[in-house]
Amino acid sequence: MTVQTEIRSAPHIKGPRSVEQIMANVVYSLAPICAFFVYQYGISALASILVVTASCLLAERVFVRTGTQAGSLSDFSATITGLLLALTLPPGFPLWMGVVAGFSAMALGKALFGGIGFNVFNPALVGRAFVQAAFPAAIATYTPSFLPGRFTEFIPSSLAWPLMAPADTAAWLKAMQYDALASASPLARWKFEGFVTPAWDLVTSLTGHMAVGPSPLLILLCGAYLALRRFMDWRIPIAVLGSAGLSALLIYAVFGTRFPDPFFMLFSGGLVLGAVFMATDMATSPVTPRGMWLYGALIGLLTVVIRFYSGLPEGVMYAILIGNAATPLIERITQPTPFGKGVSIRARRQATYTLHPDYISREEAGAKTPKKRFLKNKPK
Amino acid sequence: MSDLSQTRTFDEFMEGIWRQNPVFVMVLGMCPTLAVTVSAMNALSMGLATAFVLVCSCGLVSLMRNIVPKEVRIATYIVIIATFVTVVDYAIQAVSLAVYDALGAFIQLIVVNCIILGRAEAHASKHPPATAMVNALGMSLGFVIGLLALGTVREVLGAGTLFGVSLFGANFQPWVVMVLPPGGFIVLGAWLLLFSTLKQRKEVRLAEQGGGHGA
Amino acid sequence: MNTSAIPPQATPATSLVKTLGIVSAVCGLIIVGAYQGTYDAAAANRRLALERTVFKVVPAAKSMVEWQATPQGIRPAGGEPAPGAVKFYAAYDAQGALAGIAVEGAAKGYADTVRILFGYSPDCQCVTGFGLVASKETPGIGDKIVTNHEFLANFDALDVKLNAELSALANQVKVVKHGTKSQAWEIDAIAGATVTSRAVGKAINDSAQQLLPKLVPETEKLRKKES
Amino acid sequence: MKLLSYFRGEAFQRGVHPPSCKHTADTSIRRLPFAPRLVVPLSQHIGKPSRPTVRVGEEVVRGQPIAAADGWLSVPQHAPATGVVEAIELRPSARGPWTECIVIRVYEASTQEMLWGTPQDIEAFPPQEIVLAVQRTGMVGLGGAAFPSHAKLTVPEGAKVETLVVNGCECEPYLTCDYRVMVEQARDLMVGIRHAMRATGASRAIIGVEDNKPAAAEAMRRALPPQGDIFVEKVPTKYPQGSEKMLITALFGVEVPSGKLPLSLGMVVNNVGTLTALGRLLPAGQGLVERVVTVTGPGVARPGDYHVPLGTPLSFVLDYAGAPAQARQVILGGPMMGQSVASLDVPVTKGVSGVLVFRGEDMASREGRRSYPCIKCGECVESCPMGLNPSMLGMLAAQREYDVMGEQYHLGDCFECGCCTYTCPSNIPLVQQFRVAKQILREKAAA
Repeated sequence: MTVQTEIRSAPHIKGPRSVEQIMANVVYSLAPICAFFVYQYGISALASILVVTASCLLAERVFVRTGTQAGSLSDFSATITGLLLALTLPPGFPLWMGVVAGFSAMALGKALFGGIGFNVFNPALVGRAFVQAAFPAAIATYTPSFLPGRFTEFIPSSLAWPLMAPADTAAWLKAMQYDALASASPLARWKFEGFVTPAWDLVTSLTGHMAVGPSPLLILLCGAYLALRRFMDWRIPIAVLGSAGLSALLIYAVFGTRFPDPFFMLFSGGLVLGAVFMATDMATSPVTPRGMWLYGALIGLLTVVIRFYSGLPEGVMYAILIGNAATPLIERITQPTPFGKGVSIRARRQATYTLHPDYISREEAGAKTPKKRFLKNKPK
Repeated sequence: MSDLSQTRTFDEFMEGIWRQNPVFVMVLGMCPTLAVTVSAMNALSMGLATAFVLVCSCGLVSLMRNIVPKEVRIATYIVIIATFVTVVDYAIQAVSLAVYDALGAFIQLIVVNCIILGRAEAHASKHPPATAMVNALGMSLGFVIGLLALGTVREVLGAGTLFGVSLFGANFQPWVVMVLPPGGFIVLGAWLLLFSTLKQRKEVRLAEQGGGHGA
Repeated sequence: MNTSAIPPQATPATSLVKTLGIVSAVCGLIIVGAYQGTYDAAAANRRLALERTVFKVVPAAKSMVEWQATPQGIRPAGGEPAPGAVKFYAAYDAQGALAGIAVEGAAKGYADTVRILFGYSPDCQCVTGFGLVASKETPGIGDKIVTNHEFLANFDALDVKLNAELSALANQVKVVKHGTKSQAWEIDAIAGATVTSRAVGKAINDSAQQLLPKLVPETEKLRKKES
Repeated sequence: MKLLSYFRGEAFQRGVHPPSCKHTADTSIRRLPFAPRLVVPLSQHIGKPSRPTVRVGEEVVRGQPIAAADGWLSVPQHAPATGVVEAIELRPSARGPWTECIVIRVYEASTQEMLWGTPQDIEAFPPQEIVLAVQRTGMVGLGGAAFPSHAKLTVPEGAKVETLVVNGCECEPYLTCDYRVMVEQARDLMVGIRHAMRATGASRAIIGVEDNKPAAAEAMRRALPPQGDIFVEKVPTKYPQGSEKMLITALFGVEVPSGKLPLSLGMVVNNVGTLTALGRLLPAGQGLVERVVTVTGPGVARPGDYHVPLGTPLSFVLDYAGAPAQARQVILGGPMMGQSVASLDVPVTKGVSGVLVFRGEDMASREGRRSYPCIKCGECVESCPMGLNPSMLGMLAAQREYDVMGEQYHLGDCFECGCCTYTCPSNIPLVQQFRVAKQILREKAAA
């Protein structure tokens, strides 16, 4: 029997997971969020999502083509970056600025580091940080959701000519009988006006004005889907929200009414979106379980600190970027304890059989164990 | 003979502009490069100020190269450079206060610009005045080009103007980040990327043509 | 640095001193020459720049005189500035009559201290305009304070009247939320640039509070331009 | 699921759940005929190769010793069939290098009866004698490690063994040889356990079976002797439950300290296959001449568990089981840790628990996948049973920072179970990188 066989290295079977599958699932879970975003803000939001995503994909293609970075379009990672970036921008953000945001996200956030897996910072947030620095006025201009003509009429600022300043949204809103405050996000309204948006509005975002993206409830649902299918680590969002909630509660309890209640802290602005979709970005978060808790806690705390004590209304973006920067360090100090190296020599609860106490104490006393004379046994 | 010396002079001149460009190749003098290139005008003034100091001090250093003992040469260079920096400082104040305010402390900081001390020590102290000054001129031209490259981009995107002339009309949306320090880093990074890409391409081409000459 | 590595034929110390001395002397000469050569032009420049700002906040002005207010009263600037003195400039029109007074002020803004110069009119006891001396506020947001017409309209006649005893402002200058100005001494902030707007208000308030009680009783001193 | 087991603390943490694919679980063990030529390598175990005691041309009968143990960590070899020694020469081995083998031309009339060995009253033997008797059988760990069994049953000076752990966890997908042995030969297993307990001085024996093998547990419970010192215990189904350290954690809730043996906790672990074979061979005084091998995989027409005479060439086994010509990959052992062989001339040895055949199309799904840079999803960290950080190790391996891997990231604890590579969505060959790194570190240490 002459058979051509191949030599391969074990293991000879592969698990079902692939990068494409993970990324595609993230895209699926973002789809309802984007849909709701469009439902809230109309064609401006739709155009924004399409343009930003397209520019991310185009940039990715350019960088992959020129050999600047690894990866390919088919891995969906650029699509995710584009969708997330679009969700963090105001719906009436001028489209040409969206293109700038998309390109800078891919160039500064991804290609610079070598592409998928190598990036240190979340590309979507890098893109947002760039346009936040470049166009601070445009990025702080929000429009109310559920405007009457939102499916037929663009928000005028969307359609600004490239390089040109966008039309005055405030004037446009005034013409529609909205007061100037309508274009401020709940966080900005709290920061500058001291107005705390009611809780139910925040959670559902079915009325009023949402600063970043759609209803936190929807985001949490989509995040739960990802976490249950284990396409995302559940520890990070819980750590972020938990630590933000706790630190806000602490400040609220100590300093009282000068600060909003923790509930407002959690559900206003982009904290939920950031915790569920941005902080969990795999390449930029720690891989070690303990590291994830630490990383999440750091982001939550930083968010609250930035929101309360800085001139900025929103702090999630910078908190996550700082968390990203701290990731290698966190990973270093939270390496998992290898099997048999911890203090776990004491029996765990509910073991079926107990060990003769002599053997445990002998081991703990550092008694000399027989010298290793042969190789470790392998499992079958 | 004269041909040879002419090409040599030309080489000395071009060295600073291309092969050893202080900004794009040697990445020297980054402090003023990043800080003052908010506009093309500032970049040009800074570049010219540095050029003046560089050329004058290199000339003087070269003149004195045989009489200055080795032990005190650095002290001498610093004194000479500081002198010309002070002169430039006064001159700018006299010419335009606006430019002086925009450049701020960076005029005085030309003293510690390593391009100048580096050139004085590595080149001017070993060559006759003419050569030294030609080389210094090339270097400072390279520096001016570098600063202008940054300043132009940052001014065009950051203010929509070039040397104060509006390019896009009144409705231009300025890119605030460009006039902030991060913008300086981003633009500098982009230029460095462009330069090294060009250089690499050239080397590859040379290697293909010359067959092993590319070292 | 490495003292043990002195070469065998060390240059004699006198030679070193001589060289350094010569170099220093030459350099000193160059510097003195440059200083002399540029002094007048630089001083003229500086004066021009200041005048430009002063004339901007006091539009009718054609010439100005620098003054300072000390606890003892006001006197023309010159000589040692007294500690705690507030500088201000009396601006005169073409006929030599007092056109207005420009006062310096400063307050912490969003990025750094915002330094301004504001015009004060003794006739209406109000602020008539302001100009930036130095500001590092975020371009595009903070610099709206000099471009936003709504905001600048606040300073057409901002009330800074003193109280009856002439010891303090009758009403503190206050920056209020955008769109809620109701009093002549209130400043309507720019939406989105509240911090910088507040800095301007605070700078005016602080300077006025400090200077006006001393200035107002002696306004007559300033009426006529001294030669 | 994961969360629950994490809190219950019943099993070791982490691990993976590959599809079990145990298609041959319900067919009983069959016998394979003799191949025309059997190739018996002198080194089928860890330790020194055996010393041949026969000459070329000599006739041997089934069960006759043909090579003697050369030293303590070595075992004798027995003739698997009646025939003539045709050659003693170098032949290819599964691990690559050519090794010395005794080639036996089998008489066509050779029977499957054992023709050598005299029954011995093993019950009367003192522990040391039992150990020697075990060595005479040529027994090695049949789970795959091929470590001489008598050495494992020897308790060193000063140590004491309390528990004999019997490893009935066959966690590798596809393999069913241990399962069939537990179902069909539970009685022999009990005899083997009894002798092993006496040899080590253990006062109790615990058989760990995965909870997806209820039939095996039931069969063994029925065969339990009345003394009540042997227990059958179910443990969660998970890969690599069959690793002795993982099994101990599952049973006792303790971790074997890193770098130490279960002996340090008063335990000795043995495989069910080994003890069953011992239970049959020891009283009869015979030698090990065949073993149960699972021949399976998508590329096999008649998969099943076979009693395969040692030394049977793979080509003969596959012909018999009906492997088609398009077989592309032949693996000795399970799919997670087994070894693919280059040549079908290599013989079945004592350590081969399974022969797995994949066709081209079975591999296409695996080969067609793109390889990405590490996206740091953390799957490998979640799955590593040894609590290592394969993601970091992989990155260090790519940078050739082997010393850092060994010193700071505990590379030495990796036992190449393959969980990280199995789960990696980026298709990075982590285990392979670790193998290379370990080899380099070994060479450095030796130099």
